[in-house]
Amino acid sequence: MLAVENLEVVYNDVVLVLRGVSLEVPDGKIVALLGTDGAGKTTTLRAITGLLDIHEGEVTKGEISFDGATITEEDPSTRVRRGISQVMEGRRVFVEMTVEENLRAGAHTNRDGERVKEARERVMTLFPRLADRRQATAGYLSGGEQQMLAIGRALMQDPKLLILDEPSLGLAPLLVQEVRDIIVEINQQGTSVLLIEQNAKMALSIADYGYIMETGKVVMDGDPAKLLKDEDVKEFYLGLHATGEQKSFRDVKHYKRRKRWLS
Amino acid sequence: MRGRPLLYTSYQADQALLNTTTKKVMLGLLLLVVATIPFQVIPGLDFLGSDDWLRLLSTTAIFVVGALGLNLLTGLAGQVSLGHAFFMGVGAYTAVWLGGPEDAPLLGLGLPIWIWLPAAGIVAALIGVAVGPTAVRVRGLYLAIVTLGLVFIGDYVFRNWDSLSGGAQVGRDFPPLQFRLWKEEEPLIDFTTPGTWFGVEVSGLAKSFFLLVTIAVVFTLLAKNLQRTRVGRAFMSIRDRDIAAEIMGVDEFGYKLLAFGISSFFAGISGALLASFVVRVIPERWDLFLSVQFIAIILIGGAGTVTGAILGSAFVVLLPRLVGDFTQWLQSVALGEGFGSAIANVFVATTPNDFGLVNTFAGIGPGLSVAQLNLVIYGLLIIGFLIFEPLGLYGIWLRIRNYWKGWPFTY
Amino acid sequence: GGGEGGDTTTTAAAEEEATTTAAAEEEPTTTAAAEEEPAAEIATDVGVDLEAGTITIGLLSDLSGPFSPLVQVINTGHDLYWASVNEAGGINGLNVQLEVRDTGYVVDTHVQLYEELKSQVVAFGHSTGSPHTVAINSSLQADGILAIPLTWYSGWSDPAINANLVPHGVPYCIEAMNMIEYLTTQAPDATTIAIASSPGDYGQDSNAGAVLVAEALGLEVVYDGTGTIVATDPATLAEAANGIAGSGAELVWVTTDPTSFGGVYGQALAAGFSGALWSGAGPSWNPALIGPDSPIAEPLANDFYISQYYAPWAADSPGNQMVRDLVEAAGAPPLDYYAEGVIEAKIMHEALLAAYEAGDMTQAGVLAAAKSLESVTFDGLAPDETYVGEANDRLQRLQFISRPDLEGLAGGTSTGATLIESDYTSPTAEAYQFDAACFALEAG
Amino acid sequence: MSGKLLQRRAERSGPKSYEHLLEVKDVHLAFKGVKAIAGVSFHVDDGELFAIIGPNGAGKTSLFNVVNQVYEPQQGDVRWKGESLMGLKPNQTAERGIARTFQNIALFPHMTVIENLLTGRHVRMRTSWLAGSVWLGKAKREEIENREIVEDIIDFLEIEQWRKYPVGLLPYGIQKRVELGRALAMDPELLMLDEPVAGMNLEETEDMARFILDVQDELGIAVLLVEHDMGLVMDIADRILVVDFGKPIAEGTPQSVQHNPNVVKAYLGEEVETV
Amino acid sequence: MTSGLVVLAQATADGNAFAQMIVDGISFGAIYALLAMGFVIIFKSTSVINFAHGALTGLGAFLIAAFATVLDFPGRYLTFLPEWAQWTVNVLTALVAAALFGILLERVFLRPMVGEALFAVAIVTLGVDIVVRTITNDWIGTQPRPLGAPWGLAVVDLGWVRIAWSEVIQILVTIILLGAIAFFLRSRTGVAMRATAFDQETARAQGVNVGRIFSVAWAIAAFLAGVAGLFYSIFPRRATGVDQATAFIAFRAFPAVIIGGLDSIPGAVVGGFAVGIAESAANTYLTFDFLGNGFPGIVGYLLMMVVLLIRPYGLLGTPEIRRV
Ligand SMILES: Nc1ncnc2c1ncn2[C@@H]1O[C@H](COP(=O)(O)OP(=O)(O)OP(=O)(O)O)[C@@H](O)[C@H]1O
Ligand SMILES: Nc1ncnc2c1ncn2[C@@H]1O[C@H](COP(=O)(O)OP(=O)(O)OP(=O)(O)O)[C@@H](O)[C@H]1O
Ligand SMILES: [Mg+2]
Ligand SMILES: [Mg+2]
Repeated sequence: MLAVENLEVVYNDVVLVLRGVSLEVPDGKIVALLGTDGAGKTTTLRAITGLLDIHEGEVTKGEISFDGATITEEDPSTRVRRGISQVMEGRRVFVEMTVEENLRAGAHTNRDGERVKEARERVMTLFPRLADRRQATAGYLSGGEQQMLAIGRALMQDPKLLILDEPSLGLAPLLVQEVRDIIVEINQQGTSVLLIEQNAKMALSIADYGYIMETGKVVMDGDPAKLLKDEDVKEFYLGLHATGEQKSFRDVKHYKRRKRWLS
Repeated sequence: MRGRPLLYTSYQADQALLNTTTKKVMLGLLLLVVATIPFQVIPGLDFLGSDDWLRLLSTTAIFVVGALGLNLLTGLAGQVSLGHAFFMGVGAYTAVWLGGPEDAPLLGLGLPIWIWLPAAGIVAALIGVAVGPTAVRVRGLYLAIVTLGLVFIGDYVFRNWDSLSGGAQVGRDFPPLQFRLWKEEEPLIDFTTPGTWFGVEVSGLAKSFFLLVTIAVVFTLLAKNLQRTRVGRAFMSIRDRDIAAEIMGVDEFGYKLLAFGISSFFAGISGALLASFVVRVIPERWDLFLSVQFIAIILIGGAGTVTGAILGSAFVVLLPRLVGDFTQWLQSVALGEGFGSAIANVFVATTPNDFGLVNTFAGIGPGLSVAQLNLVIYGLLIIGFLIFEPLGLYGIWLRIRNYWKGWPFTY
Repeated sequence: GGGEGGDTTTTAAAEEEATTTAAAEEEPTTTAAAEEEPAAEIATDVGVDLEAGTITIGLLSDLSGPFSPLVQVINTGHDLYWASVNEAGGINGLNVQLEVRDTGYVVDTHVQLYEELKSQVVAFGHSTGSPHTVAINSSLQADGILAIPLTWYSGWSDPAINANLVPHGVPYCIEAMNMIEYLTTQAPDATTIAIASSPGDYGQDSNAGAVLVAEALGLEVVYDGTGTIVATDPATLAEAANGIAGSGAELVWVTTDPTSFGGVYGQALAAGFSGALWSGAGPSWNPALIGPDSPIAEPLANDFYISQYYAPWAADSPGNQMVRDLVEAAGAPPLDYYAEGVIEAKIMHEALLAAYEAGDMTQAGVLAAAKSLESVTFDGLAPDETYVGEANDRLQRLQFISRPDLEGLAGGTSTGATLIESDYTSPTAEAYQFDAACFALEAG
Repeated sequence: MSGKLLQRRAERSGPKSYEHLLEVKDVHLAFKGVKAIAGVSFHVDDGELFAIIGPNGAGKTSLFNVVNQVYEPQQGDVRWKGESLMGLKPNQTAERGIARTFQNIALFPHMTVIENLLTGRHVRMRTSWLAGSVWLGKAKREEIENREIVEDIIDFLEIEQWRKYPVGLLPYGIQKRVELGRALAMDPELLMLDEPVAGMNLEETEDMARFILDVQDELGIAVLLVEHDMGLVMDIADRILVVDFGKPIAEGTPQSVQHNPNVVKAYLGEEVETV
Repeated sequence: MTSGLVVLAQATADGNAFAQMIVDGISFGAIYALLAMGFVIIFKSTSVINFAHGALTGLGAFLIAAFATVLDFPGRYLTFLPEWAQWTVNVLTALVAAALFGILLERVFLRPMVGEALFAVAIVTLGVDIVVRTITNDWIGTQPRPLGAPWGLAVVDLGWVRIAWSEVIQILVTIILLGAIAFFLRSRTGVAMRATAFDQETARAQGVNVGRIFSVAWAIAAFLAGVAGLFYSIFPRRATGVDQATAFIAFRAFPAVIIGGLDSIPGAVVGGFAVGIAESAANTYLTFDFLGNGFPGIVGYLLMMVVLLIRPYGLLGTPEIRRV
């Protein structure tokens, strides 16, 4: 469905941020994209959805194709119309609009009134908290409520591919579980998912395939089982001792960091 | 040590105004050039010493004072004000009330400059603080329009207060740049008439030039110091994120008022100087266009920087002249002969029915008149600047500086 | 020799002669031409280049400010006039060039541009605006340069002020006396008048004249909107219109710009005000007011009397013929205001000729020459003028009065004005003795 | 951690005349019908690390805002060292010694790291605008003294290389750190952290945990923590308060809270099975 | 008994003056409302205060003059229509031209500023104002250009109040446009417009074609400015037509925008009528000498200050979100 090939992205004409990233989201699957801070995950997302220009970024090499069509140069609105929808990093709700209007804005490309209605119903059942606060101004919602709204808004488009950039950010543990279930459910309804996460545990628990990025490159990929067996993944993404038990944060004061990714 | 210009051995050195040798040398050179301008001794720059250029440069110095004030308010504290012209007007009329002739039918107390000039700033500041509470309540573009309202209300008051302003479209003369101890006949120093200073012949314009540049330098130092200390940071924090600033301990209301006050002080001084320098001013002078010019100065120069305020002032004051010279030249080329004329003729119409973008007639017939072309180029330059260099002249300056820093390894 | 300026001037007041001579002596002269040339006799300093054969004159014009619609046409008048003079051999072989600067009607800019031009031009052929001209007046006097102001402010009659200026045409306040008294001859039963104006010396001086003449004729001023009308502020037009309509006056005197006049007139009409006779100072009128698509054309043609300082475009005089020829040859549209430009240029022309004659084409020489012009004729375009003598004697009081001419305008045969009176002076205006300006610009 | 900041700890450790450092008593807060806080009470003692957890929209951030007096509660009281904070302006709470970081980073993006930290010093500086504008002796001395303190903090947080960058350009993780630094610069006695590790990866979370523990242990500053990362909270908090729909549902040690069925039901959910 | 009659007579007389005052105010207010709606449209979709609105007004009025009186296009080919209909078609054509011009300006000068600081963009519009106003003035030339409205001097005289036909039509048009725009803003595009104003990047992420939104906003604004310019330039306002000072009218509409709230279309109309009536009332009742000249001209601004003291975001504006 989505294929990114050998992608290179440069910001401000000078900063080379992606150095040949390739990844693939097969039809109907959930793919997780993990990576350290600043690895280029968000940049990859921007390249896919066409929002690099606002950040003075540019695809200098590589190709992005969706459903067989090359979309590397397309306008973002066209890509949305093709069925790519995203939850942007950092919530980004329209703060001065109400919850309801935010959802309507999310349905911008969805012209079918019936389907919009269905989509809204679905969002409201997924996040009852939003249903309560339908007429509230989005800017006054709590951080977590805004995150729910951001996810809900992306669902309003009825997308073929849903890309989520750190959807669990700022969500309560229970809600993280719920969001995970929602993603699974959406996926089962036929939407492919690209999930960008810091919460590796959560992401790998539902993904069909995973990529790990560091400083602009994919350094490892494979199915979750393979990734979860990797020592480095265990230490750096899951916080497990070599023995397999959870480390305590109290220990970090005396804890020495190991050199990473020997590969 | 010497080989590493960016290494500082103390925080004091790092925080000094001129923290590199280059800066010190450059500033010294600049001051030297400025001091010699009226004597027309530097070849190539001698034209700056002519009367009209001295006037332009003096006007620039006056604008610098006002621009620094607006920069504190808009560039640092983030409060966009279109009311700067109003405060300049307040300053000017304070000056003329205190410093205008005593026995005339118009209001005037005949006091010397060392009273009327500071008073111009202080009264403007007081009025700034007085309207502040209204202004502080509203935010963003609302504030811009509230302050725009000040300009219109001020315009109404100035126009109708005949005994102070001389009346609409009529105006009055302002106290000249003369230094008196009290009200004596002969001024101690007269900055408007020629004379000898330290044995050197100095024209009246040169004297006012020196005075105004000195004032501008003093205000530049004040503004720069303010910006790099506690108060300046408080201003910037309000601009960047007001609630967070409050939670960090910055009293938003108080500092906004302070920003209004200080900015109005600068504006008042600038207005008084401008009126005094021009001599006769009509009340319509303090109009929206003047405010807009100051906003343009801030943005074109580079918001939030003192250097930007100076560069922006020079740009806005000198631009019409440069554009004017350009169109004059274009016109003369078109009227002349040869290849240049053929090209210029495409742009210039020399008879009312000739085709051309510009028309050497005063506006009759197709094409813009030279005056109109001036305006169009002026507008386009403002637009172009903001489109292509959003950081303003200061940004360009930074780029040049960084280029030379890296020289000869520019890439 | 540069000091000859005063000797050859025909008649000049003694003290003027003394000052010009002194001024001329101070000016360093740069005559370097060869002895055998006749031009060698002529002293020059700034703005006259005998070798290149050019004379440069400065125009400080409002080309982008509120008066630009008027001044643009006036400037074109200058352009056309000098082009024809140059074609015919110039000033004894010297070509006249214009250095035009746009002041935007801002005093500072005016002063700034004066400084720029003063070292390039021999004299200023035009200076728009009273406060603006006042602002450069002391510099003019210090520098000994001549300027021709575009303002018909009565205060220019004061010799202390006009030492370096050549005011010309009918002052606003005399104009008001002329016109209002003329209106009373058309409506002998009228007892009330409403007046309104733009602010500034223009509106205030004019209305001062109106009040004076109303008093002299026993008219009651039932509405006084002096200084009310601001072109850019629609509320002020409504204010004036309401005042006029509410007063029920039989005569109306409005001194403003044409569009504002149309607004005031239209709104008064909409309020049901009709039947009064209207007039206004010269610059209030524009033929577009009675143009083919103007809704107020018909009523205005009935109510309005046009005041002018010069004969309208279509008038039958050699002066008007010359203007028409110039403008038509250049293919420019017919308008009345060229005349003002031509008149200003003509005064300068005479001054330059006199200066040449006197062998002194320095800035001071041209000033002296202008100040000694006993009689300048405009061939019927405007009444003859003199620039020497006592204020009351030399002041222009002769008025042109026209009626709107709908057919002429539609047919292209006139600029919408039919001359009904030329060289008219009302008794009040005739008798008026100047001690000072009708309206004091500032005593301070 | 060096000199100047440690000095303050010594000053603070004198005898106390108050019972609790911060005491929140039965606070109620509603916005146009939405009950954000419905009767919450708790207290924080000197040097303690107290955590507040609860579902999204439970009113945690609102509690912080009440302590800072950004929101004025309809009912209840906030006491600082026994004295009520009610009716003060936010900047006055800062002067008292309450510092804070924000859920959505609220740095001053166009100012450099140094300037941001110096702004944190605002409440501890005295220079007036007049003195500042002439850069007179005292003003200058004060600027340089405070610059030294700020450099200490920069050292502590290991952000030397970013010193002169406008913070808006820095990576998210570094910004979070600078924000902590700015709060520390205020020389507080209570540090309120609103989701300090949200959006951070494990490594950064570990760094942040270390800083928080250092702040508590070495500087003796009390910490009030809101965080959804249960691993972190359970490991480092001394006591925990759980709120739901603006109401407290549990309070106690990490262990006791973790196994409270109400908390599990409202907030934690059944443990995520780690594959 | 008789005295009672006198009082009654006076009351009706005063009542008439009052009615006339209100009618004048509404008529003026309609112009301000049209201008204010233009500001609001641009603000709502780009968050920009458009200082070039005055220039657009002058330009629109000029285009109407050009199409309706000079060119008589396309009316001259529509001879089967009555004259007023021909004129109307001409005016609509001119307004479409004005709207296209608005789009052009946006594309050339404002599109490159997408994402820049709002105040920088505002200053760009000031630059645009200078450029467009100068060029329009050159086209207008030195004489006012009449717009040839077919109602001429026709006045509805009800005895107790008089109103020109053009004013009646103007008020009707304003109300119709208000309805149309309010309806438009509720639509999908309307929501997208607001989204664009708040956060362009996120709006694009929802599939909004931000460029198209800008174009639409500028087209509507230019159209409204043209309509305002039309009614401002005909009898009885400035009977002679559009001239070089016409563009300044926009500054009179600022208080109307603020009183209503920068982002509210109904607010713009409320504000416009409020300012119009306030000015008219000042004209009728505040005729004291000490107020000098031009007091009605600042009444709008004074009213604005008072409103802002009570409601810092105008009567119907949305407050800025302040939350940490
Ligand atoms: N607009 C920009 N201009 C310049 N550099 C940028 C820009 N945006 C991001 N970068 C840089 O690009 C790199 C990758 O950033 P990106 O946001 O894609 O990382 P990420 O993997 O999403 O990180 P995080 O986990 O923090 O979200 C970082 O080093 C960042 O500093
Ligand atoms: N200024 C406000 N106006 C209206 N409602 C508000 C305001 N501030 C907060 N609320 C509401 O109060 C409730 C509590 O919000 P708060 O931000 O305190 O939650 P929180 O516990 O911090 O949640 P999260 O963990 O998601 O950040 C939310 O429902 C929010 O929408
Ligand atoms: Mg990211
Ligand atoms: Mg929160």
